[in-house]
Parts: sequence; C-alpha cells; structure tokens
Amino acid sequence: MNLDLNDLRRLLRILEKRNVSEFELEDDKMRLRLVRGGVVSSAPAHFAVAPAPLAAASAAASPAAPLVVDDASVVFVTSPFVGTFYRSPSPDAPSFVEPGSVVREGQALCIVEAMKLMNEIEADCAGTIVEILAENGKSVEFGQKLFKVRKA
Amino acid sequence: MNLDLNDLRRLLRILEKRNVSEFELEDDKMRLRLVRGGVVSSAPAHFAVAPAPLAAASAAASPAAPLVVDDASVVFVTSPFVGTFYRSPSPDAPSFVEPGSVVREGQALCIVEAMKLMNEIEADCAGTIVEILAENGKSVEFGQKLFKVRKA
Amino acid sequence: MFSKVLIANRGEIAMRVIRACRLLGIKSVAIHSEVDAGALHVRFADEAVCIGPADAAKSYLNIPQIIAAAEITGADAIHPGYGFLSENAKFAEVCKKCRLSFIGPTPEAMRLWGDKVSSRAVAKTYGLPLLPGTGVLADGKDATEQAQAVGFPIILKASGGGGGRGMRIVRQAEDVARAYETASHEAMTGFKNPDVYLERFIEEPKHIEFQVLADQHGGVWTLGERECSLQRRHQKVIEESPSPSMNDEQRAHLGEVIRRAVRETGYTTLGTLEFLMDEKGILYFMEMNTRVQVEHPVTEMVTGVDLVEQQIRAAAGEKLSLPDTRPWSFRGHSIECRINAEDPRSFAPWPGLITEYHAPGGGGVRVDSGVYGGWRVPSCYDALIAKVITHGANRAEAIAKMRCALEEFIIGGIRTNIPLHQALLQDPEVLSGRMSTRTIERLVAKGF
Amino acid sequence: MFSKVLIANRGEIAMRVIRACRLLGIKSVAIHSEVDAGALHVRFADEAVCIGPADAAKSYLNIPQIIAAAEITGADAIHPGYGFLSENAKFAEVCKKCRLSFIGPTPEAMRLWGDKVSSRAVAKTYGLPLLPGTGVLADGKDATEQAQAVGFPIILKASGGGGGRGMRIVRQAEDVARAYETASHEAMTGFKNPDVYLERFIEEPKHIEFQVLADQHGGVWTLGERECSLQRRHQKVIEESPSPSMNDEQRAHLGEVIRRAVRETGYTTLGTLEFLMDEKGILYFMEMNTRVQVEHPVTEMVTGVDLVEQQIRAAAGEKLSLPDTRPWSFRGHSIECRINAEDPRSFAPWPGLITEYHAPGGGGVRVDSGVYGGWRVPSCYDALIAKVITHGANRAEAIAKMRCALEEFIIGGIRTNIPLHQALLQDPEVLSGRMSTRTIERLVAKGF
Repeated sequence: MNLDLNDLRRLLRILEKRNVSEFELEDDKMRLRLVRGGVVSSAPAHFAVAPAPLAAASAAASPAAPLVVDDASVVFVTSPFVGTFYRSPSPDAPSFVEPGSVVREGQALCIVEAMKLMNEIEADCAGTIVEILAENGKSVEFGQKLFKVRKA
Repeated sequence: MNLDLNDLRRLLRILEKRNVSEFELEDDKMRLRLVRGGVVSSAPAHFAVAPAPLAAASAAASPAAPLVVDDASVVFVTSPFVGTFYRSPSPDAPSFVEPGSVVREGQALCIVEAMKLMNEIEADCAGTIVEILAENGKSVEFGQKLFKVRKA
Repeated sequence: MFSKVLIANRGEIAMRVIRACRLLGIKSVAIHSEVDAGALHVRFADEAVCIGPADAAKSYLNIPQIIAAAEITGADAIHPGYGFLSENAKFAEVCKKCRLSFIGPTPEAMRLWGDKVSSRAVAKTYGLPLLPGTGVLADGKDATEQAQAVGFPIILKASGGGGGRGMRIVRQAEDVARAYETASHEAMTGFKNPDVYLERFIEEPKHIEFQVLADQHGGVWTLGERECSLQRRHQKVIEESPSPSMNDEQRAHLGEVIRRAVRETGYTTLGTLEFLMDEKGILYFMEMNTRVQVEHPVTEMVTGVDLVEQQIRAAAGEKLSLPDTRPWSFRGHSIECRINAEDPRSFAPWPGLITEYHAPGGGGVRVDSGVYGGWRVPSCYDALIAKVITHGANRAEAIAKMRCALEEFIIGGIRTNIPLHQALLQDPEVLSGRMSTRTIERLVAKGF
Repeated sequence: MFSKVLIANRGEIAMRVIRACRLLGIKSVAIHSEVDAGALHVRFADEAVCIGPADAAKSYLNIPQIIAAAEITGADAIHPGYGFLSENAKFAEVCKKCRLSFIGPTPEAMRLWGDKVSSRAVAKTYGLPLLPGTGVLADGKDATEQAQAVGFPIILKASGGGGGRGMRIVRQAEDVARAYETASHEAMTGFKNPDVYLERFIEEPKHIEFQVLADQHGGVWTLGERECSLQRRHQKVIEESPSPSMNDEQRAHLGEVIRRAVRETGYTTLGTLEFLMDEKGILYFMEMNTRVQVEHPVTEMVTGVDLVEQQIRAAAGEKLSLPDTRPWSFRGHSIECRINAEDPRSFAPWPGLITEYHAPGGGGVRVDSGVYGGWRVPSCYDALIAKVITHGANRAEAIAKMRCALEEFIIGGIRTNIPLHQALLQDPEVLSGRMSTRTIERLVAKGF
C-alpha cells in the first residue's frame, strides 16, 4: 500500500468520524498504527513486530487479517467448521450466491465439507452479498470470513 | 514513504487537529512513531521492568540513577576512577569541602584512592557545593556523581 | 515415515513434537483455538489451522474439527501430546477409521492399560506388584481380620465412589470395626451402596514411574525410572531421573517384569507405568499412562534417547534401534522444574501478558517453553508455560545447575511458581532425596 | 577456593564465567563500561562496577581501573575471558603483584606459549609437527633449491613484516627465482628489509585445534580436538567436535605429544593448540591460545567436562579429577554457530536495539547468549551476541538439530549472520565434512 499525506489526512478524518481509537495497518511495504484520543498502548512493541522474522508464516496458517469495518451495516459470515469451501451444491450446479445476490435469513450460501459431510452454511440475516472471501474448492478454518454481507 | 520536514510539520498539525495521541509508521525505508500530549513510555515495557526480578541488583552494582537537572547552572563532579572516596586528605584532617563551601576552579574536593594511589579530584569550575553525593570511605565507580555544584 | 503430522495439542508439548518432526524431516501442522492464534506452536509449525473458540471442548477436544484439519492439510498422522485427547480411545479409533495414524497405542491397548481395573488385572497376570488389599468386606469382624492380614496402616474405601467419602485411615486393629461401620454408613448415604473394601495405606509414599518404549516388531525397552514425588494435589511439580531411592537391582528386576507385560499385551508405543513406593522402598503398581509424559525430558537427558522421535518412528512402523539401555549405561542425573503461571503460595492461576521473557542458558540447561515475551497467557488452559531441565554428573550437580537456571529465568508481567521451586531446592527433605508426595504440603504449611 | 571472582570481560563469555562461579558457590563481580550499564552480565553478576567510558581502551583494557574494581569489591581472583586482556602477560603480572589470582597461565608460561617464535621453538623441542620451512634465503638459486626440498606449493614471506606484502605463492620450481626477486624487492620497499623466507603452502587448509587442561599438580589432560575450518577473514564462524577428518590413532598420538610439552613447560591451566591440516590429513602446529576459547562449549558437550569450572579449580590450586578423557570415551558430536550482529552477506556490523528475542530450546540445544530483548547492541565491541551449540549422537544429527535451532532463533531489530549459517549447513562441502578455511569465501562468492 502507498499512502501520501492527502491519503493520511483523509484516513484520519475517517477515523475521527468513525470514532476509531486505535488503528494498525501492515503490509509487505509498510505498517501503520494509529491511536486516537485516549492512552491505549497495550501490546509491547516486540509483539507487534514479531511475526515478520518468522519463516513459518504461510497463507493457510494466518488467520484472517483484521479488517477495518467502517460501517455497522456490513457483517461477515464466518465458517463454523474446518473444511473445504464450495460455492455450489455440486460441481455442475450453479453457485448458491454471487456478489450482488440478495439473500434472506437462513438461505444457504455455501457448503463447507468436513469429514465427508456437506455442511450448508446459511445467512444469519437478510442482506446483499458484497464480496465472497473464500475460494471455491479451497480449505477454510474455523472463524474464517466467507462472505461480506450488507444487512438489509 | 518519504517525508521531509515540511511534511512532518504538516503531519503534526494534522495529528494535533485530529487529536491523534500516538502515531507509528514503518516501511522498508523508515519507521516513524509519534505520541502526542499523553504520558510517554518510550522504552519497551520488558526493558523497563527487567531489573526488578533480578536478585543480583546490589547497591554497589547499580550505576548512579540519572537525575533530572532542571537548572543549567547545576553541574555534577563525577569520579574519573574506580576506588575509595575520601572527603579529607587524611583521617584526622578536616574535609576538603562541606555543603555550602564556595570553591574555585581546580580546587581539590576529595580523594579517590585506587591501587594505593591517592587521586585528588578537582572542581572543574568555580561554584558552591550543593550536595555531597558519595559517602566517606565507601567505594565509587567510574562516572559516579560525587558532588552537586551550583556554578558561580 | 509420515510426511505430515498434525499436532492435536498446544503449548510446550506442541513445540516438542514440532521439533521432533523437524529433525525427522516431517512437516508439522498446528491446530489452535481462536485465543491461541498467536501462540508459539502456531508460529513455529509449518502450517496452522484454527479449529474453534477458546473453550477446549469446542477446539482442542473437538474431534470432528481436528480430523477435518488433518484432512484439509493432508496430514497422514496425528500426535496427541499429553492431556486433551491423548488417552481418548474413541479419538484413536476415529483416526484409524479416517486412515490417519494415531501416534500412540491402538485403541485396544489404550483401553486395556488405560482403565484402572483392567490394568490392575494385567499387572496381576504378569507379576507387577500391587498394593495389598481386599474385596468387599462382610462386616466389622471380617474387616478387622483382613486388616490384620494386610498389615497396618490400612485405608477403608467405598466401592461405589470416591472423593474422601467413606474413606477411613486406620492404624490399629481395635479401631477397624468402628471405622468400618462409619465408612459403610457414609458410603450408603453418599453413594447408596454400603460396600467397603480396604487397602494398605502408605503414609509417606514416593511416586516412581518407569518409562517404557515399544515398537511393532516385538522390541521393548525400559528407559529407567523417574521420581515425581514432589506433587501438590496430585500435580507433579519437580521430577528427576534416576530416583535417589532406587538401586540397579530393583531397576533390572522390575524392568524385566515390565518389558514382558508390555510385549505380551501388544503395546507398541511410549508408555509410563506409575508406582507408589512405601517407606521400606517397596514398589506397588498404580496405573499406566499411554502417552508421552510432561516429565519425559529427564529420561532423555540421562539415556540420550529422543523419546518423541522414537515414538513417531514406532508409530510409523519402524523397527527401533536404541543404544544400550541397561540402567548402568545411563549418564548422570537430570531434574525438571515445571514453570506454571500461578501464584507460588496460593497456587491461584495467574494468566496475563508476559512483558519480559529471558530463558536460562549455558551448558546442561534445557528449556522446553510454550510462551514468549509479548504473549498473553490465556486463562482457559493449563498453567504450565515452560519446563526447565538440567543435567549434571550427579544429583547435587543437577540441583546446583537448576538453582542457577531458575535465578536466570526472567518472566515479567505474571506470577510464576519459580519461588516455590527455589524453596524446594533448599529443602532438607529434597536435598537428602527423602521427599514424599507430602513434602510440598509441609513446605507450604511451614511457609517459605 | 576463591570467594569472589571479578570477570574482566563482557558479553556471553562474562555470562559463562558467572555461571561457573555460581555452580562453585563463588560470588561474581562484573565490570562494565558506561554503555554496558544494562548489559546481561551486569544484570546477572552479584556485583557490578562501572570502570570507564565505552572506548575499550579506557574500560575493558584499562588495567588500573580493573584492579581498583577488584580492590573495592574484595575480589580475590580475576577471570579474563577471551580477547581484551586475556593474553596480556603484563596484566597477569599486575594481578600477581596485587595478590589477585589470575585465572590463566603464569606470565612466564603465557609469554613462552603466547609468542609465535618461542612457541615454535617449544614445539620443535617436544616434537610437535611444524610446517616445513626455511630460514632467510640467500638468493633466487638458494630459494629454488630449498623450495624443492620443502615441496610445492610454497609461499615466500618477508621476515620483516606481514599483511600480504612480500608474499608470493609459487607452485612450480621454474617460477621460484623470479618470485623471490619480486618478494625481496617488495619487502625492501615495504619494510626496509629484503629478507625473505619460505614455507610449505597449504591450498585448502583445515583448522584443527586441541583442547588441553592442566593443574598445578602435574595433571595434564587433552580433551579431544575441534575443527574450526569455517572461517571468514580468520574469524571462526562454525566449530565442531570431533573433527570429521581425524581418527582415534591421530588423536591418541598427538594427545601424548601435547600432554608432554604442556607438562614440561609448567603450563597449569586451560589452553588450545592450533594446527593446520593439509589435504593429506597431516597436521602442523601453528600457535597456542593460553585462555578459554569462544568455541569451548563443543568440547564440553562431547566430553561432559565443564572447562571453565575446571579452569577456575586449577587456578585455585586444586588437584583436578576428570572422568575418562580417552578419545573413545567421548559421546556424540557437537557443533557451534557464532551468532553475530552483522549483515550476513556484507559482514558489516549491525548494532542496534533488539526488539524481539526468543532463543531456541528443546533437547540437545545450548544457547550461550550475551543479550536480551530490549538491549541495544553497542557498536563499539565485537559483533558476537550469542552462540548456539547442539549435540547429537552423530554429526548428521548435530547438524540437523542446529538447523532446527537456527530456525527457532528470533532476533528482531538487528541483522544477524543466521542466514549465512543456514546456507553453510546446506553446503555440500560442509555436509561431507570436507570444508576448508576457504569454504566460506567460495560460498559468499557464489551467493546464497
């Protein structure tokens, strides 16, 4: 990520507006951390920098990165199972949903297969699919974000 | 990210305006950390708390604590030797100086004995002895503060 | 050999298994709960899978999630560590059904040895010494007669339950009948079953355990004993090998009996047979643990055998090849202190952020840790955060090294039981080697 | 035995000596410069004295201040560690005059063995093998004849100086005369002395050194050898014991010669005799180090002898009692990696704040460290911040353990040479045991 000062100013305005008290952002290029207003510095520095020197970090290993949710109407559907993520009930069938799909509460969104069992994952509220965050046929872990949904 | 002083000044203005109390930025080129207005604890926590659990800490072992000198006219005379501190040239003689003594530059203030040699320690400026910080007959280490002096 | 092992555990034992896997060139998969996402074993494993929330019942004990994690990562074996699912025969069975090698005993061997009743029967068959005791007593008179046969002191126990109810320690014959009546009455009230039996009671028992290792080709080795008498409420605190109360003759004799029992019951992995030793030095078999023990490193230090490596090799079907494992070929003495995140006097758990962490170093010092500086010890699991193991030419040297190592061990931000260890390593009972399972209780009562 | 030892050093070796003192029940005094006030050795010693500013010449090399520190703390002995004043005979003399025991050789023994010329004379007397060479050469013809007697390749060296000037490597007889003229001319220009001599040149030498230990009662032991061929610009990087290029016959023979030389020269402490090994496996004595070596732990791991403890005992006049030190009684294989705060490729020193520090653990892994998380590595001293030592049943196992340990070693905030170690432990020359002092140079040139 590249940020210039204008971006930073805009970011700060957003954080202020959203009353975000702490903000951290890190990618291969940079790391940004912000604390607004209060005195909050809980974790020691070495904890924050820790993951970098570890060779072991793999894509599958890292839990979903903390995302900034700037809108309370956006929610995530997470996986209650460890298993394999499928967007459709069978290889030939169409996907349960696509980005933009309007879903009702209890509607099946995907399948997570674990121990040969096909577990349908349902929407826990009515809304619109904003983004599909897992890849068809790939494994997902417990708590992994599968869908970004804007509540109706 | 590249920042020059103007950028920094502008950044600070933004942070102040937006009431940001802490700010850190790090990339492959640089790392920036800012804490505004609050209580600053700069050293990592684990360093600060470290000496406490150490059983080894002894009076003789700890170097003189850094003192806050809030007055530029107050200076310290420190020991250039490891040795034994004596306030007088011999056990029966009167002390070189007492608190309140007015001293001239080059005047002998005490003796530090090391390897059977009596080293006279002199005032490096004229002034008044405010406090004697070492105890007669006790050992002192290199750099230990011996006298607090108010410059004339 | 396996290509990828999933470690169904956390903390220092997960790290221990990861190290064994690396040495063997096997990939490792860590599983973890949400609260353990930043745990040491997650950081060092080749892969890691989050399998559930903090509650162990929903994560580290959640069989379907663990099996699914093995499936999505392509692991071909599961190492259960200790605790959690390590002695769960159902888990071992599910692994087998899912074609995952369980690094431990077969479900049958686990059931046979893991159950107190059946393992005592096995012990009887193969001549392992058992604590003298009786069946259900008929009445006060019968109790008195049988107590005299068993020898005093004895303890009366309710057949129908435990927890102190219906228990009576009796030290002389004239008190047996009355104690029997009370115990039987308590048992009736407590468990709706008046049945009471009695056993020899050991006032000051020592806890001695034998390390055994077996492969699938009939190879069985005993790797000396450990003394784990320093316990608090049945939790071991300090362990050592060899025991200062054993001699080579006892070792050789008991080793032979154990190897035969293990071989003939088809047991083909690592295991530990626990014994109580009475004041005269006589050993009585209590139970078997069918998994790696927390205190296995002291055995590794004196025998030079990597127990977890051998456990994995045995599970993979290898024919093990060990160095000379006769007691006199072992070298020196080793002692282990379990470092817990807890108040050293009240034993209250003390989770929290580790603000500083510096492990002891130098020769003859081994640290098996599950934490690091900046890690927040969660409140929901065992308090064990690290083990310090030292090795010396003899017991005194191992203890001296441990004292030095504990002084060097800096763990900031939380309380640990290091002061208890330091007090124990100055205690005359401990230094003389005459400690029993009641030593810590006395030390705590006395204050330190 | 001493009651209080002042350690005239810093970093990991100061920690090493503190540990030995603690084991022996001796109080320790750390000295330190101003910049080292928060250093690890200062934190763990029983007492500490600041003796000067950062500049080593004014602190760690400042004899009067160090003696004064011993006086004010009441220390009765001084351990010099390695480097700094450890091979300074004047310091050893001052200690003696001030009635402080110097934990090392007498000034006389230090001068005899520490000087290259006199130690070669001693070596000759006692039959230690020396590199074939000549005195000053008369002319080109003389040079050619003597070169043929010594055997090719040879190296011409200026008697009056060093540093490459006046040096010429010659591989065949017809080139000697011309090379002699050039070398002699260079020597004249450079050192105003045209004298040139020649020596056998070893293209791919191995560095092998023997550990010796002696007491004041005529007891002399050799504790096997170390191979330290992996060097960069004469700085050792990885060391191991035993050497994969030695056999027990060589060890036994050379050990005998060394013990006699050491005994008859009145040497009564720890020492190391350094040899070069040529491509045929023949050893040539180079020099003796009259102090503890950085790499002493690999010897400790295989022999089970605590060298620093024995060094202190010997200095206190004790009659040493060691276990069986015949080569075949040593156990397994040990390897050490020196962890430096430096760029792994350019070798530029990399001082700075250690933001995160987590040392490797587990069985067979030893860490001798001089730093901790939160410590700022100063720029004014040696880049060595820690040593990792592993032990295995054989060389392959020791190397495998080292690979695992290095992967676990987390040092944040500064650069270290861990990547160089990791590349070396994959290098075919290293894995085959056929490395020479030129291996690292080749690896760096090739890139990793």
